[in-house]
Amino acid sequence: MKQSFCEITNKPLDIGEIARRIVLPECGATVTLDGYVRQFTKGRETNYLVYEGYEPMALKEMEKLILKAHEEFEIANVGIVHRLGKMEIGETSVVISVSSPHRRAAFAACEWLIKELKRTVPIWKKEVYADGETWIEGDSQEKKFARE
Amino acid sequence: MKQSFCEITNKPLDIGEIARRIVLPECGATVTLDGYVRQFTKGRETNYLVYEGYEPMALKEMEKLILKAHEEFEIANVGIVHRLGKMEIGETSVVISVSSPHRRAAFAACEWLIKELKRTVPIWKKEVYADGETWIEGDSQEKKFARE
Amino acid sequence: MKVKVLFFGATADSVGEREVEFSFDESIRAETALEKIFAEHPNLVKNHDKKSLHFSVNQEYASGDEIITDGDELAVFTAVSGG
Amino acid sequence: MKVKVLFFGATADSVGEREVEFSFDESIRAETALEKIFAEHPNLVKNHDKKSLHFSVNQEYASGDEIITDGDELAVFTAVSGG
Repeated sequence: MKQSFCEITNKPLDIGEIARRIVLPECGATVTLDGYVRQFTKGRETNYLVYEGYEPMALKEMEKLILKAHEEFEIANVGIVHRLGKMEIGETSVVISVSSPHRRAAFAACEWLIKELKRTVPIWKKEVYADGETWIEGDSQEKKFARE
Repeated sequence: MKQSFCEITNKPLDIGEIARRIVLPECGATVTLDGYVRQFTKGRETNYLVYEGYEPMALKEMEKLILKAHEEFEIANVGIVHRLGKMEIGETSVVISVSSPHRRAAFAACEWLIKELKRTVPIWKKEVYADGETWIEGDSQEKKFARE
Repeated sequence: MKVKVLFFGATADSVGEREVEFSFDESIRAETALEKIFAEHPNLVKNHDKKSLHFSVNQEYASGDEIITDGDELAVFTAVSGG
Repeated sequence: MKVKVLFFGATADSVGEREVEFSFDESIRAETALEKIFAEHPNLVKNHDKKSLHFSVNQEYASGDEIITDGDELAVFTAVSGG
């Protein structure tokens, strides 16, 4: 827990560096998700992506996820780094690393964290195509402002 | 599939390099397991580990796992690298990376691969303590030579 | 009293601004503040399904019942799509 | 006919060698070959539960029914513990 961290950056991500930063002597496994720009989404070709974030709130929401992950899973540390700005095909937009004494908890926590990050952390992605661009809207309804 | 690989080496492993080697334009996520030397196992302190392998057979068994993973999961590529020799606390002994268009399959395949690797790939680990050493015996019975 | 309202991504494109200042006479409920923002920036409800918009007060997701006071930071945005 | 028998980790320690050569008069079943190896290296069955030992022929896990012929590569080892 004490080495857990979350960061937002405009620079390219070094996944090995992030993964190794959370290794502790009592751990034996780190599971890392490396999310990057896919060339085709539903058959349409993407030229590049632009990520924008509400940075202070995004960091707060990431911190909440880290706290909750430590409550729910037997893990040692979590590192989450999200990159913002323009990213080319294959470039990493997000890295989530989870270390634990045993690998099972690390797999479960890492998968849970990316699912929750995509649902709650205020960051948006714009897909830029040869003939236009679209801000992608997530499918989360859960955090919707409650009206009617 | 065409960029999948398995290797055995005596050198330190660079998990970022392994993870990025299997990225393809049609992929969006890579899940990487980094397995390393834990200081305490069942309360006993380990000074360092020594891994030994039956190299040609280990590579064959890893290739079988890669083929099977491609049959069972919707994944793009797999990279497996196991290090042999002496390893200090925190040093990486094995890296398994799986890339896929969508992350779910990559998580499932990576977790399956490490479980199967520990069951079938002929590599053994010796734990060296302050006051002795032990070759660790796996708990797999499944591949046992069938007698009686 | 004055509050700051932030827009991101699609809502920033709809409003044509990333940040606006809003004045209210007295403390109001978040839901009421949001309706005032919609009235001032009709493109928000023209370009987006109202129900699909998310709203935060001081960098926390808002339920609508929060009381908005001077200096608060509000934001209106579409469902997040990071990762 | 001659075959090579390899030992690793704990079985190499028990036998005191990593590789030995074995001669048979004629092709035999893998299970029979294994019993001859046990007879020649009694520490294998002294230090290990026979049932816990694994056996390979030409770098494939063996069932015991394989026919061993000249030049084959056998190996005897404990349950694997890599990863």
